[in-house]
Amino acid sequence: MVKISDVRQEAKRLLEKGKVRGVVGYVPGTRGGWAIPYLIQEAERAEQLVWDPTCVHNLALFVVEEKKEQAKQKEPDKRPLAVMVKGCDSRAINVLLQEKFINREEVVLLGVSCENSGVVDRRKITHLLHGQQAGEIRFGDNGNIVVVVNSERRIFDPQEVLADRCLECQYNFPVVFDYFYGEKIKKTPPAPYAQVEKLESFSLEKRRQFWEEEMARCLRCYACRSVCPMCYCAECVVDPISFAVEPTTTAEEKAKKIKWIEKSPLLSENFVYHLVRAIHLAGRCVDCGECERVCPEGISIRLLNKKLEREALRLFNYVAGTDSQAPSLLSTFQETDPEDFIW
Amino acid sequence: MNKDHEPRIVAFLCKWCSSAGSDMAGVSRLEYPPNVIPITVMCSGSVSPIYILSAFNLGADGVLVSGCHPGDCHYIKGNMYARRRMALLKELLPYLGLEPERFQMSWVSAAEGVKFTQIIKDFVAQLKPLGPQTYLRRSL
Amino acid sequence: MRKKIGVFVCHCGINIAGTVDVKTVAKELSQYPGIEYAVDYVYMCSDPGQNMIIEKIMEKKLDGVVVACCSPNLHESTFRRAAQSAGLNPFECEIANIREQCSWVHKDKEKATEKAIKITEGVVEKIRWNERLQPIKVPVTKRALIIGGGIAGIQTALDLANSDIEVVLVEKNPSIGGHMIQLSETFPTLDCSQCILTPKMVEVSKHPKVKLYTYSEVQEVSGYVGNFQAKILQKPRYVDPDKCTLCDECSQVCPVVVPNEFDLGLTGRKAVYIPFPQAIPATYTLDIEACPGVLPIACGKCWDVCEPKAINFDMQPEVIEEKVGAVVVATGYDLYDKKNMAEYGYGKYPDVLDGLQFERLLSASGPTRGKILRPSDHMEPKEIVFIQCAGSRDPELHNKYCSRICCMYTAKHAKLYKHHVHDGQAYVFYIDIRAGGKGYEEFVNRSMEEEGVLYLRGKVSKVFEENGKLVVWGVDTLAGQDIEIRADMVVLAMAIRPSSGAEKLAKLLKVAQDSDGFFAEAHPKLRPVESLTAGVFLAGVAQAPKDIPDTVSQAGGAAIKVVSILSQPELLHSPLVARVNKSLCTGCGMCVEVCPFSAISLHEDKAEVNEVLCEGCGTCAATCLRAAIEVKNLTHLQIYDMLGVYLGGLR
Amino acid sequence: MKDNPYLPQLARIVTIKEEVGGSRPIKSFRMQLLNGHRFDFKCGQCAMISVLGKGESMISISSSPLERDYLQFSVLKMGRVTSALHEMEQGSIVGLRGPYGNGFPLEQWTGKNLIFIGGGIGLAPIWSVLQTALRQQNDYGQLSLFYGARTSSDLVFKDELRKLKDTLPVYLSIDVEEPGWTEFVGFVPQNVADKKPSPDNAIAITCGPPIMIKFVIKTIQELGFQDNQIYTTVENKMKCGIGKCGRCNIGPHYICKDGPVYSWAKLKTLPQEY
Amino acid sequence: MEKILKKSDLGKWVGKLSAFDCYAPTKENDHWEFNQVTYLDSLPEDYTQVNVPLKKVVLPNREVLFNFEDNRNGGPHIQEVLPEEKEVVVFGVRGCDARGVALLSKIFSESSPDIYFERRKNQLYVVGLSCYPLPGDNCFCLSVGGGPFSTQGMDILLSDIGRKYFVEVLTPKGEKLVELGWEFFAEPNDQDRQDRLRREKKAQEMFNLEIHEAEKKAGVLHHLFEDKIWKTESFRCLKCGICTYLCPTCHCFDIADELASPVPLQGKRVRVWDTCQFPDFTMHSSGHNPRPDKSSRLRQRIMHKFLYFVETYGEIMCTGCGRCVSKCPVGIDIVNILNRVESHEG
Ligand SMILES: Cc1cc2nc3c(=O)[nH]c(=O)nc-3n(C[C@H](O)[C@H](O)[C@H](O)COP(=O)(O)OP(=O)(O)OC[C@H]3O[C@@H](n4cnc5c(N)ncnc54)[C@H](O)[C@@H]3O)c2cc1C
Ligand SMILES: Cc1cc2nc3c(=O)[nH]c(=O)nc-3n(C[C@H](O)[C@H](O)[C@H](O)COP(=O)(O)OP(=O)(O)OC[C@H]3O[C@@H](n4cnc5c(N)ncnc54)[C@H](O)[C@@H]3O)c2cc1C
Ligand code: SF4
Ligand code: SF4
Ligand code: SF4
Ligand code: SF4
Ligand code: SF4
Ligand code: SF4
Repeated sequence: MVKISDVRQEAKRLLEKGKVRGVVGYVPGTRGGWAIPYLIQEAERAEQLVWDPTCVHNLALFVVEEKKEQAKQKEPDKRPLAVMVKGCDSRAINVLLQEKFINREEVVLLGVSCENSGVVDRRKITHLLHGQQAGEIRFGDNGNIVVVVNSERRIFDPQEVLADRCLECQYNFPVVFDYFYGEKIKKTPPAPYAQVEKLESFSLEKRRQFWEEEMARCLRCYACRSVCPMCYCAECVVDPISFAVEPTTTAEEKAKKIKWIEKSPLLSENFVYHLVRAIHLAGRCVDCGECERVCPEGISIRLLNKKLEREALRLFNYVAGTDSQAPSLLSTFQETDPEDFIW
Repeated sequence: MNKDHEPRIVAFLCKWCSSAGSDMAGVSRLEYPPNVIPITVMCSGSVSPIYILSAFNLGADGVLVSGCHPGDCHYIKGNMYARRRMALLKELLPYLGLEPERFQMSWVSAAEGVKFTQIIKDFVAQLKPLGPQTYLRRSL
Repeated sequence: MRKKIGVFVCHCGINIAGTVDVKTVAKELSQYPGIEYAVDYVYMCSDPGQNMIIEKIMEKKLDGVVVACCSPNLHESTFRRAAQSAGLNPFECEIANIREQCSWVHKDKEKATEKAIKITEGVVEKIRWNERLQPIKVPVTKRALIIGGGIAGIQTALDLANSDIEVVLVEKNPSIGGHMIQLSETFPTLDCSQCILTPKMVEVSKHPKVKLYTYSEVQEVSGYVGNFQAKILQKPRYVDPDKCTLCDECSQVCPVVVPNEFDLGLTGRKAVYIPFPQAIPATYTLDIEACPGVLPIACGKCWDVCEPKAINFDMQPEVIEEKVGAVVVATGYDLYDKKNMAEYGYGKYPDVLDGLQFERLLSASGPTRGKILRPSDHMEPKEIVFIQCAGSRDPELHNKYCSRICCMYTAKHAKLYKHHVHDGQAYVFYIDIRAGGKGYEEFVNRSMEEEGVLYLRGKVSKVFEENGKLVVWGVDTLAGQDIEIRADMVVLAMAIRPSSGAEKLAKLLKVAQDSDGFFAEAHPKLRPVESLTAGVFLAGVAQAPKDIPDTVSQAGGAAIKVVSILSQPELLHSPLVARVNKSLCTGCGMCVEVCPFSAISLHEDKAEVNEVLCEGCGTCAATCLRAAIEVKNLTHLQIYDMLGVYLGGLR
Repeated sequence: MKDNPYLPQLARIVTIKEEVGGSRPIKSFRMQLLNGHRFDFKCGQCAMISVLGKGESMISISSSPLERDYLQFSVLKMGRVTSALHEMEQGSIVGLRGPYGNGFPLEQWTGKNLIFIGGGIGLAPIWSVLQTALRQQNDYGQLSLFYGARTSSDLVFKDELRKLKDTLPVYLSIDVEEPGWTEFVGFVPQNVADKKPSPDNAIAITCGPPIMIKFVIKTIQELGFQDNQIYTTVENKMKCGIGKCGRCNIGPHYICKDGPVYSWAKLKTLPQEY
Repeated sequence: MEKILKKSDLGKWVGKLSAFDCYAPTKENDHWEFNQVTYLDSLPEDYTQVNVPLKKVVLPNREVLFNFEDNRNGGPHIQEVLPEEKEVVVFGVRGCDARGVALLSKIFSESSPDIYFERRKNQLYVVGLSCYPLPGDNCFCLSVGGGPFSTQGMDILLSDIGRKYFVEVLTPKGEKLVELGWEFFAEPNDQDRQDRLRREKKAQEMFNLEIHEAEKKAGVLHHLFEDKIWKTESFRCLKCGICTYLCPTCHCFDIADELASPVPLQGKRVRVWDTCQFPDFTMHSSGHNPRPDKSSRLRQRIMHKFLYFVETYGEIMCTGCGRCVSKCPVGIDIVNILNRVESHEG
């Protein structure tokens, strides 16, 4: 079991010694027992850190955000940032390292194990509790999840409450870290691509129908993109506006910015947006599931990324975020890559 | 479905092999349907997936990407990267319900005028029964 | 201001006009936004046609010209020249191919016309964004670096030096000469290898245009075609070549004996030695690895006896920097490590030799003064077995490729054996005989027919010693029977491997290797002596196994390629190269990884293109997730706008 | 049917004048509505110019409302719309809607000395006031103009400025020394500090890059100008022009309708978000 | 006017409204949305609120303003496109969403009326459903001038009082609807009135979230422009559009030209939702951005709702629906923030 007191102590020590400029971790949120991401900068606050199955957020995102923030500063604080990372967060960190967005020295990774379990899906819990508020949610034994409702302890089987991504996860403890808390019990999900395969088994017509229904709902609030640690580009290719304006950027350059898709949430544009995003995440998405979690319309974005994750594995034997030194999926090739689809 | 639909095809042809191969088809006075408009690029490796998605978005019924045979790439290995990228796209598009026939990749060398002709014929033939592509097409 | 574009539609006689209604094309285009002028004409490429373009450019002050005609491969340069003569940047002229890709392949006139209009409109959209580019000029250092002093390197050096180009020749061994100097007589003519090579070695060493660095290695190469900087590490020899008189006193007194590399361990040499008598440079070398120490106290006998005081224990490794415009890799080969062939008893039995060792036995200057004697007991072998393809053509266990020269030299070996041992019996195990070369087939046939060498088609499964004989077990697949030969000597035609260190060199030169480790040529057919990196060329076995005649031809080819670069006052490089939009680039390095020409590097977390190395393939552009890099004049926007016209404009 | 505030009227570009070349070009466009109607506006107001297919941009009207023949806009090439505008030719058709904004309270300024202080393209909104005041010179006291740009070629309305010198004091400046330049070298606020215009019965009207405005205000305050003697215009990103799209606000104010003209007395009470 | 409608008669009444497009909350996957229905036998009893609020009916995510084209001979041409003339009845609207539309009217119908909004609003009939017994976990309408039985912005309010609805007909539009099915409506008796009142009272007691003295926040916020709370709270903000896209009162939009064809030019000018939470929202072409960071954008959201709007219209621009609290992926909580700024006063 992760002893949160150990994490707190280390966080406190790092802050006291001034070794890090902050600790990104989870603290209790305002509404019920749901954790929120937080940047701790005062040592005393380290006591607030928590680690429980409501720590759903991929904190690698804040490494990205903080990096950009520091870049804007006149006198950037060069000290590293400490971050709590679970399995998927750490893989995201690996991709960031692989893509040289960050250097290893810029982060101190406080690795926490998902304890042979994972994080919960809020929708599932809400559903199971029939509208009652969960007071507290903890890791139980054998991967079970303990939910305290009105001071009554209820124990749930992981299958019932864990986020889908955790049920399909094979990296339930960090792959890169400086400190490690908890146990390394490797999970082997019985069917990591069950949902993808189910969709594949549908007829073309049915798949089309499925996706049309999904995509039609997209509001283009861009929460999926905003939450993704891999979507760190200064300016997304599908943005119609020039974000990355520098003093040297000419009017011509701004005028030439291509509108690959229109801003309107039309079905076709939503499709192209999500397709571009899926392709851009091929070999980079670490299946933290955040995009799907945050979508206010409950669109199955993960199913898209998961498909390409599976193809990367099946066709190219590539798994994202496991090796920060290897070339990226699409910046390398093998002589033996499949080509039976080519005429 | 409109079986008489004349599919609109965009073909990204690499300059050194496939575009030259299509020239060869011309020089040999081979005939193929006029449904295809070629865009000559330097290398199949320069064809970004977003070109293909965009072509569908702008109303293409089919998209062809054609490059040099493995080992013949003028730029050594551009076609190898293309092969990887396109393999993923080829998987992804039908997964979303776009007919797999709508996107095709081929290897055509500068000498293969006949092959190029055949590919276009086959491509058009396989697109015709599908009718117009409206799935990703922008309709304002 | 918006560009004023002119469109010139060619009839090409009836070649285009027969299928495409060129008048309609010109008319439609004349109404297309931004078109200043559009016209059709019977032969645009003719003088009057070109003159018309020139006149109209000047008259209408056009800043873009689209010629709708045949394939750009045919007349792009013609029309660009014409445009240029009218004061237009050549990149403001583009071709719309409405012949090969339209009129010649379609019959339906209406549809062909429609397609021709689209094609032309697309090119109009493209040219709107074309930039006026100037060729990139690259200054050239008129010197060449040749790495490897075998016959390949020597020949290239001589060809270049004789073309008045300065050459820096780097050889890692104490002497140049490579493997050829180890050979006895060479097929197919059986002339003495040393006799033909030594004069060349001398010539190269004396040539005023050649700077020779032996006992040296290339440590670092930076820059690009026309402008490489090489760092060469010269190892200390501890003997001053200028003072050394080759008196051999030092070697006489040296107490240390180590195996002699030149004789492949068949003899020994001292710690201070000369690799072979005709070595170039003609000097002794002190092998510091073998010498008990540079400290005179440790031994110092050689120093004591050296009259001209050529021995100098204080010599230090030296790094020399050379600027060159081109590089030739001629690093040759090593034999496949015989330890890999345990089944043939190599290493265990002294009388199992490899081909080069046998060459040394055959050589008049070799350890046995040209007599064929068994290393174990100095007896003349009466039964000798040659095994071809040892380690070649065996994709499962060894190398998948054919080493190409073994058939020939085995035939030579068997023949020479017979010349030496008239009553001996030679057997050759082979898979098949590959003797493609002028006079080669005849050479092998002679050895079979005239010399009575027994060729057995099949593989040898095992070689072992029994009662002082080497028992060879094999199969004769033609006769379909197992064979056992009790031989006195076994010679293995070991596979040819890229020389050790090839990988390191490839990395440092940023040139590719093929899957077998040989240096990869740019194109297997059309660019066999060029590497994938501009300005780096290949000669000899470094590129692939080959014999001396092929090596020498390739060396000559490499030399002329170098000359063709270095003879220019400056290199002109196409300006259609990649450009980075720094505000979008995140420095992920994916473009760096994919660029086939290593033209991109990261500086301060941003990609930077070396325009001289970039060939404009655009692989980077498709790889970059952020559209932060693209090739000039074929940008994403140009493609997008072309797509827009092809697909959007519903008429 | 009610007016549709989003529907532009079509207008023809009647003349185009290149004011500034180089990498930050400025052109002045004179336009007439196609339907022959007049476009009634006040000095300091702006209009949304549409280049169909590219979008809209809010541009100050730089001609005087008294000018009945045309509307003038002076536009710096900045991005998508303004680049497209710069590509247009005489006779091209654009869309116009507006006018938007509050405009300068000229009616309150009768009898006062008006000091115009502009920088770069910031002269455009002021120009309308200046032209109007010139035409009704009897209504006002002394007029004077301070104007500066980075280099002499970045100055707009060069010809007009030359003529203007005969009528009123014109103090030009450029940021760095240039051969042949005989007037002030330095930033606009420095020029103002150098010439020391009197605050007595005066109104200072300033527009230019935000940083310039900041220092101009500081400078003239030091010269004794009161907050309500200082007027400026602010520029925030705009889309609708009618206070609905939500982006141009400074606190509760929507610049497109409550601005863009502010007295410093008012502006300083608002959040500093512009 | 007060009426009684038996639940079993609802469907019959709706059947009479065939001239209208009828919308009602329907369940999609996990959440509720207003969707067009062809019949409506009952209103769901197990829903708190729809995901995308009623504003989407008056201010759709995409509104075509006009078509334009530039064909070769005729020159540019503009063709106004107004919303389809179609009257819409939305059933089951909660008080917060109805109030949302009412607040939007202040912006869109007052100075320079927005013809698109106006037309859609005029064609909209709001049949509300009071919130009993289920205020959501994050509801706080009571704090901001609304309530579970709020009628603002509604034409009719239905309140569940067991087997029948207590019907409050609030506007002539409401009367028109009732008129069309007058036979199904009865007069309420005292018991009905009491039932309704009792339930309203009970519903009010069930709220567990409130903003203390929300009306006084404007005064507090006035001094908090430079407060550090914006920075600490916005650290985790994703700068996505959820809080505002789903807010019944947020109305920001972008205007863009969309091309059907580049040559000949053909396209539409549209307006689409936009939000102050997007970094490009206020970014000038030059790259200068008056609200350059997440903290200034979070501040804008809170300030707009609880200060600026109050200054202009005297009302809070929040209806307490709680969507921004429950939908925020990182738990940014407007109630918590506002309750905390209280303590900053001293
Ligand atoms: C047993 C045997 C018999 C043969 N008989 C014949 C024959 O009869 N007729 C015939 O035509 N061919 C024959 N060949 C083939 C012949 O040896 C080759 O064709 C020829 O030697 C190729 O020359 P080269 O210069 O490419 O390579 P090499 O001779 O291998 O020369 C390469 C040189 O480069 C040097 N070098 C390597 N790496 C570096 C480095 N990193 N830096 C600096 N220097 C380096 C080496 O020290 C060497 O001096 C025979 C080959 C074998 C094995
Ligand atoms: C009140 C007011 C008066 C102005 N007067 C002038 C003038 O007289 N001359 C002049 O050259 N410029 C003026 N501007 C600035 C001008 O509006 C912008 O430079 C222009 O909108 C840039 O648009 P773009 O499409 O070329 O750039 P893009 O980068 O393509 O801009 C995209 C969109 O963002 C908005 N936008 C971007 N920057 C600004 C900005 N600075 N202000 C407002 N909206 C912006 C516009 O809606 C524009 O369409 C004024 C701005 C305002 C607010
Ligand atoms: S989060 Fe959901 S609604 Fe928002 S843009 Fe992404 S997919 Fe669309
Ligand atoms: S795409 Fe979604 S699942 Fe993948 S890394 Fe991004 S947020 Fe996580
Ligand atoms: S791939 Fe793109 S973002 Fe990455 S380093 Fe290259 S140019 Fe920069
Ligand atoms: S265009 Fe090709 S050669 Fe040039 S930098 Fe890009 S990948 Fe390298
Ligand atoms: S601010 Fe939040 S609680 Fe208030 S109306 Fe908007 S979404 Fe609902
Ligand atoms: S809070 Fe933001 S998005 Fe909502 S109305 Fe205000 S400015 Fe617009």
